[in-house]
Formats: sequence, structure tokens, C-alpha cells
Amino acid sequence: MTTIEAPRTPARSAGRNGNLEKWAWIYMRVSGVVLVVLIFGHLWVNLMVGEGVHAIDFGFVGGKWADPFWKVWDVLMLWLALIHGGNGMRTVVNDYTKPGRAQKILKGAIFAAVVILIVLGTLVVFTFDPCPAGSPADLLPSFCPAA
Amino acid sequence: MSTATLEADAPAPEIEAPKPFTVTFIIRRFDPDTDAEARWQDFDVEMYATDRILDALHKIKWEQDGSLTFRRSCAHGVCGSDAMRINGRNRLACKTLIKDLDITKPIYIEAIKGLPLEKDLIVDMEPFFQSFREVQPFLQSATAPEPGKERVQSVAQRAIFDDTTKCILCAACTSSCPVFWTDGQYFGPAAIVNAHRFIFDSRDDQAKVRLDILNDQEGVWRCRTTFNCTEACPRGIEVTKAIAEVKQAVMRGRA
Amino acid sequence: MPDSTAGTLQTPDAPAKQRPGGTLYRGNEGMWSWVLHRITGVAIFFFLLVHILDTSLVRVSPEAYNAVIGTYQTPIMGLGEVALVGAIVFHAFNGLRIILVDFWSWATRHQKLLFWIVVGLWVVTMLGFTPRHLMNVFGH
Amino acid sequence: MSPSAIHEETSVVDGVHYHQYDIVIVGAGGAGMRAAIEAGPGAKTAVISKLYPTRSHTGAAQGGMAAALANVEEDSWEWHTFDTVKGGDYLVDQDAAEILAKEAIDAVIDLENMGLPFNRTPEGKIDQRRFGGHTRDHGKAPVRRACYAADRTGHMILQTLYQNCVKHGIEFYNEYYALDLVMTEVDGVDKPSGVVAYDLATGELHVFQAKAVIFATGGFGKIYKTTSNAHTLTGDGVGIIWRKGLPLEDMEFFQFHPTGLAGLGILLTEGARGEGAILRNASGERFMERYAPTIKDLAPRDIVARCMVKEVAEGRGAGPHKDYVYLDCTHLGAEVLETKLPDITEFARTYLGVDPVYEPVPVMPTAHYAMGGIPTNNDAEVLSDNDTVVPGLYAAGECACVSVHGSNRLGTNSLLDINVFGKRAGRNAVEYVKTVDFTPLPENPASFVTGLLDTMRGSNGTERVAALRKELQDEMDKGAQVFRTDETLAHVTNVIAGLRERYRNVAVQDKGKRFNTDLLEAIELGFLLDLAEVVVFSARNRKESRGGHMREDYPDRDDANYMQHTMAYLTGDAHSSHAEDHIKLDWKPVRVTRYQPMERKY
Ligand SMILES: Cc1cc2nc3c(=O)[nH]c(=O)nc-3n(C[C@H](O)[C@H](O)[C@H](O)COP(=O)(O)OP(=O)(O)OC[C@H]3O[C@@H](n4cnc5c(N)ncnc54)[C@H](O)[C@@H]3O)c2cc1C
Ligand code: HEM
Ligand code: SF4
Ligand code: F3S
Ligand code: FES
Repeated sequence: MTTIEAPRTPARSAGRNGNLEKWAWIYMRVSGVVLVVLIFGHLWVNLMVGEGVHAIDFGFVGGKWADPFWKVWDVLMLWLALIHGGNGMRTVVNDYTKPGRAQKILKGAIFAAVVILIVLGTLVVFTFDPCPAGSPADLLPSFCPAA
Repeated sequence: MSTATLEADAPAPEIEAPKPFTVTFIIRRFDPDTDAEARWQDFDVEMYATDRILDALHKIKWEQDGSLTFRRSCAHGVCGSDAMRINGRNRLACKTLIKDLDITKPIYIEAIKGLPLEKDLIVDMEPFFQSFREVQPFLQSATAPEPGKERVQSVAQRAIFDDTTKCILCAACTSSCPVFWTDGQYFGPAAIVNAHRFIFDSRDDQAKVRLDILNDQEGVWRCRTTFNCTEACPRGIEVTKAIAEVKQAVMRGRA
Repeated sequence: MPDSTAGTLQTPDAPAKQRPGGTLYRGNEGMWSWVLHRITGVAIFFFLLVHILDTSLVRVSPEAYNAVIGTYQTPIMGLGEVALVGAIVFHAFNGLRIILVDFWSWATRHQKLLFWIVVGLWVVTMLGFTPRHLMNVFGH
Repeated sequence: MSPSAIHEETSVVDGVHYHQYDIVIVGAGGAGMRAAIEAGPGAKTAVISKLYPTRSHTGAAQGGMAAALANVEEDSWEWHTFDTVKGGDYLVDQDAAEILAKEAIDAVIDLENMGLPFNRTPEGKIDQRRFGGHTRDHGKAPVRRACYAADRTGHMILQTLYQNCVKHGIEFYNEYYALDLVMTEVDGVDKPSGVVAYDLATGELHVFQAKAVIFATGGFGKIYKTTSNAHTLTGDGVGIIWRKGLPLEDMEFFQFHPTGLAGLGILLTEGARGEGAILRNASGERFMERYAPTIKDLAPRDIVARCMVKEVAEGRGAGPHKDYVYLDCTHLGAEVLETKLPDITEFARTYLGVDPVYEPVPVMPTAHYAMGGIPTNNDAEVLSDNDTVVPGLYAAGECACVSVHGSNRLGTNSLLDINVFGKRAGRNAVEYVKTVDFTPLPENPASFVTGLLDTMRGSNGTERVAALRKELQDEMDKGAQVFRTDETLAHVTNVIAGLRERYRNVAVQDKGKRFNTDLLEAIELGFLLDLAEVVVFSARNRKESRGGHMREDYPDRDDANYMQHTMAYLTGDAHSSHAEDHIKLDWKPVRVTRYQPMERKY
């Protein structure tokens, strides 16, 4: 007997994952609202003020991160957006794949990417030295002693 | 007076009878005994503007091809047998009139999506009813009413869940939901609608159990508010709104 | 192929149109906004991955960072940035629409209107952003 | 918790599947499921239905379910009994009517406790509305007796019953067509031993061995063209019983509901008139004032339907062909229509493009309800003659004739009937199966059905099912509808004989096994022809006018000769095309307890 267009997933997954879906859902909304502010602020400062995209260079970034305000802003944005996007990707994977190895691998990849990038990004922001020794002075922010 | 043969002595019609016109239907056929895959087949049918799609299917079955297979019963939109995709949207064949469609182009008819196709316009409804049954769609109350008396419920309490009592389990909503197509495991809007009907019934006190069931990975959170369900519902139930209310109730932890 | 000895090919029984997959579901605003929301979300996610990596180059050396960031300032990337900002703006506004629809029954009933408001705001925002940004990109 | 789709099966022999249940219920409408709720917890029960339960036509019922709850005004079950008897033009078995009216109260409360969302009074009790023929104090004035849920009472009943079947884990065999009842002779008594059903999905046959069988297969309105009944109401159950040689009672009495959408037959509930809607003829006159001065538009259905046909026949019909009258709801206001009559408001808008809020709706009588059917006693046990019970065989709902409806059913009494007698059937069956063993099945119990299906499928006939059915329905509408004469009935008799002849030569195009609805339509047509024949034959024999049976050639009620039930038997040559070769009619006395027949005036 041929049947086509069968549902992708044959049996309802046994385990329940507690309130995970609920909190994920709530998180998407809360982070979404905050991200609107953070991302629009980010885009405004980076692309709209002054010369826009042409102003961006090492000096520009260094100048921003010298200010703890922008450090917090960007780290917050980093965390919220990655987790938001990562969870969104998880939803997408859930929708288009059936439980099994492929799904596990995809979700694992998303999770790894999110964790690695959050760690990397956070480290970069907080361990960032705006005036690395031995760099050409014209590349550095204006407040560096070398500049 | 010979009323029994009324038609015979009805006065000759002065106004001209409406003329039928030819409408082309392109129907997605699938015969499990012979076809490996579904195929499209055209039929030309003489129709009147006030005819329903169901009339067209009947005309085809009765006059052209007896093997065309579909479900139907009541023919006026209350039994939920004949949900199908008409010009790419889920509709009841018995509630869709020719005059409401653009007949300059052929009308496409195919089975609803996301449930296993069995034959022509018939799909296997079992997974759909399974989800329905899983939300415990029946009144559960710990306290017994006074013997021989009804439980008291105010007009306002009754009104809260009125909308979702209208459901005829036609599956038009569930099979229009993009999330359901990709993942047949999602409970689907119809099951949530029927859970809503009891969650918000003041006489029931097992709302918590149903909310727990729907707090599942395949439960309410799966809904991405695409509104296809609301637009497909032949009973005019505000399905997405009902789902939103259930989401709120899950967050609150009670109805 | 059946052999057609007489040279006259028999018209196959097959119907005129072969589209076994079924028609595309004709959803309305709700469905298409979701499709766009999903596409933009996924796109932004992948951009974000790259964006964090390139920004991390500030930790390597100013030269490395500036070399990469320089590519952002080419005209082609400039157009790409317009697309990116377009995606983010849509995703953001529509995200707010989704949140309203979730929590406010008025919005649930008027989701279509809200969708067109999102589109309107998107157009306004992009009209504000695009000329200015392209001037910056091409002005140099 | 789920009533599993995995059914227990004892064996498969020669491709036929065998199952064993204490009780098998055929039909999952209101009556069948009410019986199942009673039977399921007490005995191993299966429900066989040709439709998914929630597709049954009980779901189409709109107006309400009668019970003298006296929630909004004074009422009593005695008054209800009287109305039922009088409404049925005294052909009602009065002890049965008493049971109906008395148990109505529990029946409604049961449903409410099961979760049915009735409309409520301001105090939170079940609200009640007026309905045709229901009066206070023996006909003094209309009374509010119909419990309702907007205009989808039947929908709510069907859903609630199904929900409770889910709760009790009742086993359903959905889309299984019962095609035969298997009877076995034990000690000289014919007893049911099983049911043979055709699984639509696979085309395979299933034999359900059972100690008790309950028939709840609904009506057969599809013998008519203009009808409020579903396409699937082809009277299979009644037909199966008939073919088994068991009698049918009062088949000539078919109810025509006054307010079907003109030309379509889709029902607009009497509840509309209960809420105050008015019937008007072309000149806008409220013509019912002339015919039933006391209760006017709320007179019983047979009377209103006749008056409407008369108005039209006498040239006072509305519309371009002067062939309908109007149901005027415009004075009720949008509020009442949207809250209490939302569905019918939508039907008028969808199917006729008429908005009841602003315009009167074109209506004409539509074939609605079979008063007759499988004769049963008050315990829902099927009878093989005037009083012999067939042990273990039950019937309830529209397919049965208790008879609580006599020659004309009162609105809201059928939803009541299915609940009261459905419950009785279920309960009595449970008691019965506790006392008996399985009756052995005969050898090859499915052979009759196998033969039937093979002949049908193998036929290379030329007659189209649809053409025969259409002719039957057209002719029934012309000759055996609201008004009948010997002449019209004789004509229909001949037509049916011709159709039966042609039916032998009927073609089935679909030769497949799976979901072969083409084959089933052919089989259903066989039942329709059988039943139409009995209806017409019985109608010709009753030379009087009573309730739903109006003979223009005998316009008066004739209690001296006809105050009795018709009993039709299949005898002689069952395969002959001529009714007189195989139908024998007999009479059965009416049980009168308190109400002597009086003239029926409203
Ligand atoms: C439009 C409409 C409105 C009505 N409104 C009212 C009202 O307001 N008040 C009132 O009291 N009454 C009303 N009635 C009458 C009442 O609804 C019906 O008489 C009653 O619901 C019949 O119920 P039932 O259970 O006997 O049959 P149904 O509900 O018709 O069920 C029949 C069942 O039998 C099954 N079946 C049939 N044949 C087979 C077979 N061969 N094998 C297996 N299964 C089979 C079907 O699948 C179905 O499940 C109305 C009727 C109609 C048509
Ligand atoms: C700018 C502010 C943002 C807002 C207001 C926002 C809002 C939302 C909301 C509400 C959802 C949930 C949609 C649903 O449940 O139906 C969502 C999904 C999603 N978001 Fe965002 N988001 C924003 C930014 C981002 C960013 C920066 C990314 C990328 C990293 C992103 C990626 C996604 C993805 C992949 C999804 C899943 C899409 C889907 O399931 O269809 N979003 N967003
Ligand atoms: S909610 Fe509407 S569309 Fe969905 S099953 Fe119920 S009636 Fe059909
Ligand atoms: S179509 Fe599906 S996504 Fe939600 S709004 Fe309806 S259930
Ligand atoms: S046939 Fe009953 S809903 Fe269409």
C-alpha cells in the first residue's frame, strides 16, 4: 500500500522537556523587545552617525569599547541575539527534520556555535586592549599613548 | 386542488431561468491500487452560480467518473466531512459556492495537506483524532452536582468558551497549519481549540492537566501565529485567539 | 517508451498538468509574514556568526581587523548591508507585531492591519536609511 | 487512555476478519453513542459506524431538546405527554410517551452533567425556549420547554456524547458499513448472533460476533429529493432489518419540516419561530393566524407544512414562480439572530444570499424525519410481530419506532428520543448479555454480503446509480410528499417497480477495493428502493389523513378504521419488483392510557 504525504514524524516523542518550550517562547519575546533597542542603537551609531560605515575601523571600535557603557551594550546584544537566534534556529530544525541523528547533529552544531561565539565575543570585549603595543599609531584610537 | 402534483400547474415562468456555464475542475487524483503518485485530472462540468463545489464533485462522480472519491454527508457545513483544498485554500466543499470563485480559470481541488493521503480527496483522519483525544476533551469535575440538577453556570461564564464549542472537527485548520505540514506531531489547532473549550469551562476542574499536556514540545508553543487556521475554519472560530488564550493560561498555570 | 510503430504517438492518458506535489497553499498576511520572519531570522543568524568572528579580529591586530572591515565598505557589500538592514528591520518590526498578537486580543483580531503597518514602517525606515547609507558607501 | 485504533481481533478466515463483543452497536449518532456510554462500562462493546461519529446527522439538529424542567415557567411532564400524544395525532403509544416525557428531565440533566454547554438563564440554569406543539396545561398557550444551545443543540449533543465515549474508552470501528445482521436459530427462536460490516478503507469484510446488537442507524430522508437529511441517511439499518424478514412499523408517516431553505431543503429550525419569527405569504399576510388561531406559527409541523403548501397552491406563494413562502425574522433584530440563531442566519446568507436580519427568507417544507421504522417495545427491544421480542436485538433513535411520535413528531422530541431510548437500549443490552452466552455464528456468516458485493462489483450493467436515485427522489417528492392521493401513490409505486427492475442492471464504475464509495452508493440505493417501496405501499393502504400522512382523497382522520399502527412484513418473492408480491400489511393496536382521541385543533 502506498501512502504519500505521511507526517514527517511517525510517533509523538515520548519525553517531555518540562517547561523548556514555555521559557524558550517567553525568552524569544523578552529578548526580542530588548534587542530592538540594542540593535537599532547599534545600527544607528555604526551606520547612520557621521560617515556611516566608512567610519568603522579599529580605531572606531577601540574608541567605543573604551567606554564601559558600550561594552555592556555590545555584550548584552551578543548574548541576547545569539541565544535568541540559536533558539530560533532550533525551532527551525525541529520543524524541518525528524528526530534522529541528523537532527541531533544540527542542534549540536547550533548549540556549539552559540556557546563558542558567546565565549569568544565576551572575551574579546572584556580582554580587548584598545592600544596594542607595536601597532601602527594611525590605526589606533586617538586616546592611545602611541597615537 | 391538486397540490400533490404541484409542479405541473405552476405558472409558466416569466423570468428567464438562469443558464448554466461550463467550469473546469482540475482535481488531484490518487488511486492507491494503481498510482505510485498523485496526478491531476481535468473535468468540465455544467454549473450554476449558486451551486457548491460539492455539487460539482457529485456531478463528476455521478455522471462522469464513478471512481472519484471524497467524503461528504450533511452538505451544509455542519458535519465536517469534506474539508479539502480548493484553489490552494482549505474549505468545505459544501460551503464553497461557485459564484465566490473565479471561474474564468480552472478550479483546483485536492486533499488537505499533512495527513496521509488514502485516495483522491480522502486522507487518513486517525492522527488528527488521536491528537484530539489526547487533550482529554471531556468534562472532568471533582464535585458532583446536586442529584437531578444541572450545574449552575452564569451566562457570562458560558460565553467565555462559546466560540470553541462550535468546532466540527473538520481538520481544515490543522491541515492548513504550516507547522503541522512539516511536523505531523504538533497537536494542531483543532486539538487546542477543543482543549480550550474545556479549560475555560467553569464546570471543569482539570484545566491544569490539559495545560500540562499542551505545555509539551508539540503543544501550544509550536504555534507560530500564521493564522491559516483562523482563515480556514468554516465555523468562523477565532482559532489563533483561542490558542493565544491557552498560551496565556499555560503561563499563568491556570485557566 | 512504448514503441509507436504507426508513427502516430498515442496521446497519453496522463492529464494535462503534472504537478504531483500539490498546489502551494495560498495563505494570507499571517502566513507570508511568518515565512519572511523565518527567512530573515535565519539570515540574520548566519550573518551574526560571521559578524562576531570578524569583529573578534580586533583581538588579533588592528591590521587584520581593518583589512576585513575594509571589505564591508566596498559598494557590493554596501548593497548587502542594505539587504541586511532590511532584513533586521523587518524581523524587528514583525517580531513586535507577533508579540502584540500574542498578548493583546485586539491585535489578534487585527493582525492583518498590523502586518501592513509593519510593511509601512519598514518602507519608511528603509527610505530613511538607504539613501544615507548608499551616499556613505558610494560617496567615497 | 485513548480508545485505541488497534482493535482486538479473534481470527481471519478466508479474508474475513472475526471479532467478538458482548454488545455491538450499529450507528454512532446520538442514539448509538448514548447507548454506548451506557453499555461500554458494563460489557465489552464495539460501535460500528459508516461515518466518523462526529459526522452523524444528529449534529445537524438545531432547535432543542424538550424536557419539562420548568426552569423558566411552570411546566410538567404530564403536559409534555399530552402534547406528544396530541402532536402525534393520537397514534402515539401513550405509555411510551409517558416514559419519554418523564425521563426527559433526567436525560437533559445527564447531558448537562456530561458537559453539554446549554444556554443559560440569568440565574445560571438551563434556558428553555418555545417550540411547535409544546403547550402549557393541555393546549392553553405555548410553553418554554425546549432546552437548547444556540441553534446547534444537536451539534452539542453529538460532541458531548462523543467526548464521553472518548472518556470511557469506547471502541469505535469508523467507516465500517454494516451490511447484514446475522441471525441464528436457537431452540426455534431466531436470535442475532452478529453483524457483517464492510471496512471502507480496505474493502475487507468483518464479522462481529455479539450477544446483543443495537441498531441506531438513523433515518432515510434520502428517499426524497428535497430533504434536510444528509447524503448518508439512506436507511441502511432499517433496510437490513427489513431484508431479515422483520416487520417495519408506520412507514407511511414521514415528517416534512415547514422551514427548509426554498429549493435546497437545508433546515431552518423551528426554534426561529420559537423565538418569534413569522411565516408570511406573498402579500405579507401572517397566514397561520387563519389556520391555527391559538398558537399560530407554532402549530405542529404537519399542520404548518400543509398550510404552506396550500398557500402556494392557491396562488399566494412568493417569488418569481410563486413557489415558496417567507420566514420573517427581521423584527427579531440582529442581536437575537446572532446569539440565539447564528447558524441558520449564516445558512441563509451562504446558500441563498439572503440576510435574515433585513429580509424574509424563502422557505418550503422539506423531508425531515421518519416517524416509522423498526418496531420496538418500551425497553428498545425489537419486535418480530405485534408483541414478540427478538431476544438480544435492540433499536433506538430515528431508525426505531417505539412509537412515541405516532403520526407526527413534535419538534425537540427526537433529540429526546435518542437520549431516552438510546440509554434504555444500552442499559437493557448490558443486563441481557449478563444472562446469556454467545450464540454460535452460522457457517460462512459473511456469505450473503460477499455475494452482494461480488455481484455489484462484477456487474457489467448499464444503469447509473445516480440516475435511478434521482428518479426515485423526484417521484417521491411529487407523489408521496406533504399531500398524497391514491393516484399519485399508485404512480410512484409503478415508478419504483420500474426502478427496481433497472436496479438489477446497475453499474459500478469503481472496481477498486479501497474507499470504494461508488460501490456503496449502489448498495445504499438498494436500501432506498426497498424503503421507498414500503413507505408508498403503507401510505396507499391508509385511507385517511392523520399527522404527517395527508391524503387529499381522504382528508379526514378515521379513528374507526385506522386508529392503529401499520405493520409491514416482507414475505413471498423478495426479489420481485412489484410491491404487492412481497409486502404484507397488518395492524397493531395503539396503546391508549389517559388521553382519548380528540379533534386536533390549535
Ligand atoms: C437538520 C435537522 C434538524 C433537526 N433538529 C432537531 C431538533 O431541533 N430537535 C430534535 O429533537 N430533533 C431534531 N432533528 C431530528 C434528530 O436530529 C434526528 O432524528 C436524530 O438526531 C437521529 O439520531 P440517530 O442517532 O437516530 O441517527 P443519526 O445521528 O443520523 O446517526 C446515524 C448513525 O448510524 C450510522 N449508520 C447508518 N448506516 C450505517 C451502516 N450501514 N453501517 C454502520 N453505521 C451506519 C451513521 O454513521 C451514524 O453514525 C433534526 C434532524 C435534522 C435532519
Ligand atoms: C531586532 C529585534 C528582534 C525581534 C523583535 C525579534 C523577535 C522575534 C520573535 C518574537 C520571534 C519568535 C517568532 C515566533 O515565535 O513565531 C523571533 C524568532 C526568530 N528570531 Fe528574532 N527577533 C529579533 C532579532 C533577531 C536576531 C538578531 C536574530 C538572529 C540572530 C533573530 C533570529 C530569529 C530566528 C532564527 C527566529 C526563529 C524564526 C522562526 O521560528 O520562524 N532575531 N524573533
Ligand atoms: S476549529 Fe474550525 S477548522 Fe478546526 S476542526 Fe474545528 S471547525 Fe474545523
Ligand atoms: S495555522 Fe498554525 S501556526 Fe498557529 S495560528 Fe494556526 S496553529
Ligand atoms: S458535507 Fe458536512 S460539512 Fe460538508
